[in-house]
Amino acid sequence: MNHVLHIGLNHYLVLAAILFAAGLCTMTLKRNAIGILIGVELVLNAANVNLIAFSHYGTGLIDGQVTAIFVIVLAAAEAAVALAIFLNFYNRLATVDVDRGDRLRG
Amino acid sequence: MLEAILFYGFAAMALAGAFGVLLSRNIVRTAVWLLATLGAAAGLYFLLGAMFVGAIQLIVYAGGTLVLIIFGVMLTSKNPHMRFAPRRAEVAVAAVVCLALVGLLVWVLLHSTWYVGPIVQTRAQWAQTGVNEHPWAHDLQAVTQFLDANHVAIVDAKGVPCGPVTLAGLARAAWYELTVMPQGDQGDRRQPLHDADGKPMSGDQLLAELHALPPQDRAIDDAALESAIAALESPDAPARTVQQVAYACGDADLLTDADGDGTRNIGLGFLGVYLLPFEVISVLLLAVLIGAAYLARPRVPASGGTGGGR
Amino acid sequence: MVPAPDYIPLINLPRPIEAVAVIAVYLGFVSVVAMFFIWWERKVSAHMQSRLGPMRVGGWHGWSQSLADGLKLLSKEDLIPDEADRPLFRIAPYLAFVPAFAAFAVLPFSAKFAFVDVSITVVLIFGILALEVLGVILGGWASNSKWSLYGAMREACQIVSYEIPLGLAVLTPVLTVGSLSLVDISIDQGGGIHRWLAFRNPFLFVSFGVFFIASLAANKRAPFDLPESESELVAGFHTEYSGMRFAMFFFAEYAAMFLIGGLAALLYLGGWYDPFGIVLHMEHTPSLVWWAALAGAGIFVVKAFTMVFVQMWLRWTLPRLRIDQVLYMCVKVLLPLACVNLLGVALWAWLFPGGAAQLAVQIVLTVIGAGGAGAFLAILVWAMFFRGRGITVSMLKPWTNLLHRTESK
Amino acid sequence: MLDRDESRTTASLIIPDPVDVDVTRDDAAGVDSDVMTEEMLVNMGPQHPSTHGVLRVVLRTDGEMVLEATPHVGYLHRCAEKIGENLQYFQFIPYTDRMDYLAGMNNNLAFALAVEKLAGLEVPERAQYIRVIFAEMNRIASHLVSMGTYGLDLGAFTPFLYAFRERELILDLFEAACGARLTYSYITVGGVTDDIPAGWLERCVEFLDYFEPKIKEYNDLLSYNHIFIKRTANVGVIPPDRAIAWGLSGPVLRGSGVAWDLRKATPDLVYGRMDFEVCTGKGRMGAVGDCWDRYFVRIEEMEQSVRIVRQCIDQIGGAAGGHKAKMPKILKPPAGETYYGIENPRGELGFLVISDGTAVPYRVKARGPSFCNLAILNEVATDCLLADVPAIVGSIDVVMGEVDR
Repeated sequence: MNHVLHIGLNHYLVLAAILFAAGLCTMTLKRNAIGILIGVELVLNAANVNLIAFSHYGTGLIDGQVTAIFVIVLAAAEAAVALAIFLNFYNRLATVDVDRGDRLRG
Repeated sequence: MLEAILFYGFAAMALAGAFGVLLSRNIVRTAVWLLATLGAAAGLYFLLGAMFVGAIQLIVYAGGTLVLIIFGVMLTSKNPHMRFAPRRAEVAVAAVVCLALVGLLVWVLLHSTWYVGPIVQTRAQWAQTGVNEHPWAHDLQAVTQFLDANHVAIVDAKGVPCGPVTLAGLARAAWYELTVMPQGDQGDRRQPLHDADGKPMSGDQLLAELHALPPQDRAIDDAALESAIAALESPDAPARTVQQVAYACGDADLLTDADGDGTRNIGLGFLGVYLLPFEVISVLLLAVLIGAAYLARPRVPASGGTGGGR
Repeated sequence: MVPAPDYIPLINLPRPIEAVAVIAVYLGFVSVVAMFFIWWERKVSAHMQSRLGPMRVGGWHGWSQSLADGLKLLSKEDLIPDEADRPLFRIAPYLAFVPAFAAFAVLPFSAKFAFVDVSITVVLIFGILALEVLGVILGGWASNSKWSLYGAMREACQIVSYEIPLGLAVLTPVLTVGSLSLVDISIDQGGGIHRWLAFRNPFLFVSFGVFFIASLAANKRAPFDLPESESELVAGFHTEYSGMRFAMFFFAEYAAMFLIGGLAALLYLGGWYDPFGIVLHMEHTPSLVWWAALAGAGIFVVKAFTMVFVQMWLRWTLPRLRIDQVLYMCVKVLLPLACVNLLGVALWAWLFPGGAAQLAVQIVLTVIGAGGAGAFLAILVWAMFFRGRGITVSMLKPWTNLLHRTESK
Repeated sequence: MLDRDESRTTASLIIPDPVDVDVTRDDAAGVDSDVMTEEMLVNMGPQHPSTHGVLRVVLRTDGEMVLEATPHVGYLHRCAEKIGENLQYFQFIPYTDRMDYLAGMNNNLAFALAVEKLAGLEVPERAQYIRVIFAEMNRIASHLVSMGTYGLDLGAFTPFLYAFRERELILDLFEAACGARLTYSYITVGGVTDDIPAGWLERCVEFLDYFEPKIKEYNDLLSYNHIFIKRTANVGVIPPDRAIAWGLSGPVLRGSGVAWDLRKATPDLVYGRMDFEVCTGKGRMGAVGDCWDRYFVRIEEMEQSVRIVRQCIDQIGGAAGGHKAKMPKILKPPAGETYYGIENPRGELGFLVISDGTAVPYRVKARGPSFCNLAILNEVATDCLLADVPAIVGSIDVVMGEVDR
């Protein structure tokens, strides 16, 4: 019972593991390019939860928080680039179904 | 208790969002489910004391990235109800693999021993003495207030100030027998607080001194100080508090600031320890900016019309 | 820097009861403020347009018009378009409504009426407000109406762009004071009008303008009300909304108006301090601490209301911009200006850490600012007492005689 | 809505062959610009706040860009011309009110003049002065509405109320003269229905004294507003040759810099004795013939109308005759046909009236300015932004009652 009510590092790690798996599953199952992007965001969030949790329970230093901020910022950048690519993809193929994008020649 | 409630609440929200993302067929709804996960993650960050990261998560992730994603959805979905249903076999394989992954991860997690405590490389014996079990007080606030009111600062063995007096600083002072110094202007910080014998005073001594002071000279009353010290020395302080104090006692002097959530230190970290990664990421962001603009640029200049002088 | 007055808990009640009390007070205040603003905007616009506005409901100047409208909207049928994405359509108003109200929790009214005690209220308030945009976008998208979709796209476009200059503008007071806490920033401005951040140095002066314009755009207030521009998009993102869901979008906007006015007051216009340093003096006099808190809250509310009035004033004066002009304004005007301000404020702090030059600049800017405010008040009084009334009454009265046809000559 | 249904059922089933798709998209990308968003057909109207009635403009849009704007008319069709073939001449007067309901006096005047020309009636001088006064006052009222609603189209609410405040006073004057505030039927075949009441002219002067400074107020509030200029200058430019080619008239034509005004070109009534200027667009804020020019021509015309009315009031004292010509009980113009056009606030409003010698016209045909001006919409509102469409439609200033008749 104590393990349930007394929140520790493991709680966060398990949560992050499930989030990670859900994100990975999303990435594999969605054929919509933007769906895949959303899956990636889920995975990144799982990583961030881990980072903050370790920062809190582990070293007690700010490394985790700093890394999490880097991740958040890079996720935004990644989304911007990914969307630009998807728009091009869409312009060319008239769909966001990634299975149609197997021919990479212009 | 409250922590548990909040944690489970946020965790449930995050998981609901994650499974919503996974199972939803409609891409805009997928994005909304992602919003639930992002919000819950921000809540978890707040719960873990990372206020700044939580706020950044809300601004950049929920307010920026997600809007961008939804914007992309609107631009590219010929019809918003478009469905790309995966095949059953694919679903089965993905489910099996992911469930196995979750099982593996959880098993590994639960069978690992994580080092929970501060990094104290120079004082390895501290870890060996079992700091995790040490009954630190959970309420040193009163003492801290008192020290603040009396302009007392704490320096480490090298005489470097640890910043404003905090729970962490005091705990460190008491534990490490650091020297306590009066806090003044920048110049005279390194004057140790002396005891009657003329020797620099340790943290424990300080607490004793505080206790001995007549009540009218203190900002806090006897009872509060009493309870604080009692709590500090109580053998059955809850383990959670130990962890929190241990967290607060981390090696870096930068760890906590007066507000206790490390925002200031994140800033100092960006321009200190993490300057190089920070700059690298800045350059990367610039590259991303240019790249995204390049990718989304007009292929052919739009044909000029009679209307719209822009 | 002026030392901060000690923080004393508001009331000595058990924590949960205090929390409930505070929440009740806050929710009450926010709802009343939003409803008051709806009524007030109608009166303000009416008087600017030589009309009277609501006059009937509730007696004096139709004071309960908003209440009656709220009741009416509550009892209206909650229509959902046939092809709409029903769950999203239903949830969207709440997504817009809840953040606008939640952000109030971190808004300090005075040193003692600051209930959420975190050090990063500035970031937090923008974090919460950033969620509001999603409600609008989803509402517009889920309506399955082309006009709504246009509104949603414009909102997404506009908000994502304007958050950048807004954030950069907010950084200048943060940089000057050295804190992310609205309480700290405000406390730094106590002691007289020359301490107000807008008058500290030229960059902050300009930054105030950038902040105000960007915040107008972020709250989709005129002249940036493109997401709901009624002459182009019918009603934009809330075209298909009716009844209470529509009212929620409405409430969210008016609550956010107060938030923006309050932020402008806290960040640039001296927070809850009066221009003469009286409140600061009271705060440091132990017997008057509570009076200082009350007076400070009153002054803060007055300042916020003034800023809200300016928002209304602009709305009823200016035409609407076009989407390309809105983005031009953001990227090519406000963004460079905000960057220059940020750099300028940093340089200023480095070059003039204090002293005569700083004081001289403060005095000059204070004179300009106070002169502007004085002119504003003068115009207001003039318009209220000499202008609007004279036209309609004196011109119309003798005309009634003409209604009786007289013999032709 | 159709496209959505269609795609919902087909999207998951029919996936176009990549080869075909490649080709088509390449072609499309060659023609078009950056982000290939979906083209949408958007119905602006017939129930849209800024299409001034029941105009329906079908927009083909690509994002915010309007690729094509097709006006669809007919939602307010009331068979006015057909009705004209079944009524006696003066009985048709009230129907003209309801065409351009913002300029009822001018419509009455146009039909009355056409019938008078057909019947060879001579109108007394005093009646002619009264007609000019009322026509010009109605021009002011109409331009006020145009200006006010144009502000509304661009998101400025207050000028609208100011314009209506002043218009209200004009309507009071009209009401005092004829008892009606919108559909006057005041100017009729042979003159006006009744003489102006005593003291009316003084009231009119009082109004003009009050109104003239207000024009400056409108300019301060709206015309020279920076945002307003940004929204209207260089938008919806109609070059003079295109304006003439499309047969535009009125402020829309003059906004393009063509100094054509029927009051000057064919001075009927007492316009020949009046000293006034034909206002034209000069491209002060952008290209000649942009929305701002068209808008500002109306503002300037209000000033000129004030001048004309003042002159009329000065001269009316010396005018001979009563308010109406001697008329037969039943007017039976000789067989024949005539066309008479006057300068309506919106342009040339003409009536073609054919008589077969009976009391009822054989044919009544109206040439409405709004209808003709609206025709250029598609050409002007192409390749502009969505927000420019209300600006352009508003600057053309159509009244749907007259477009659809």
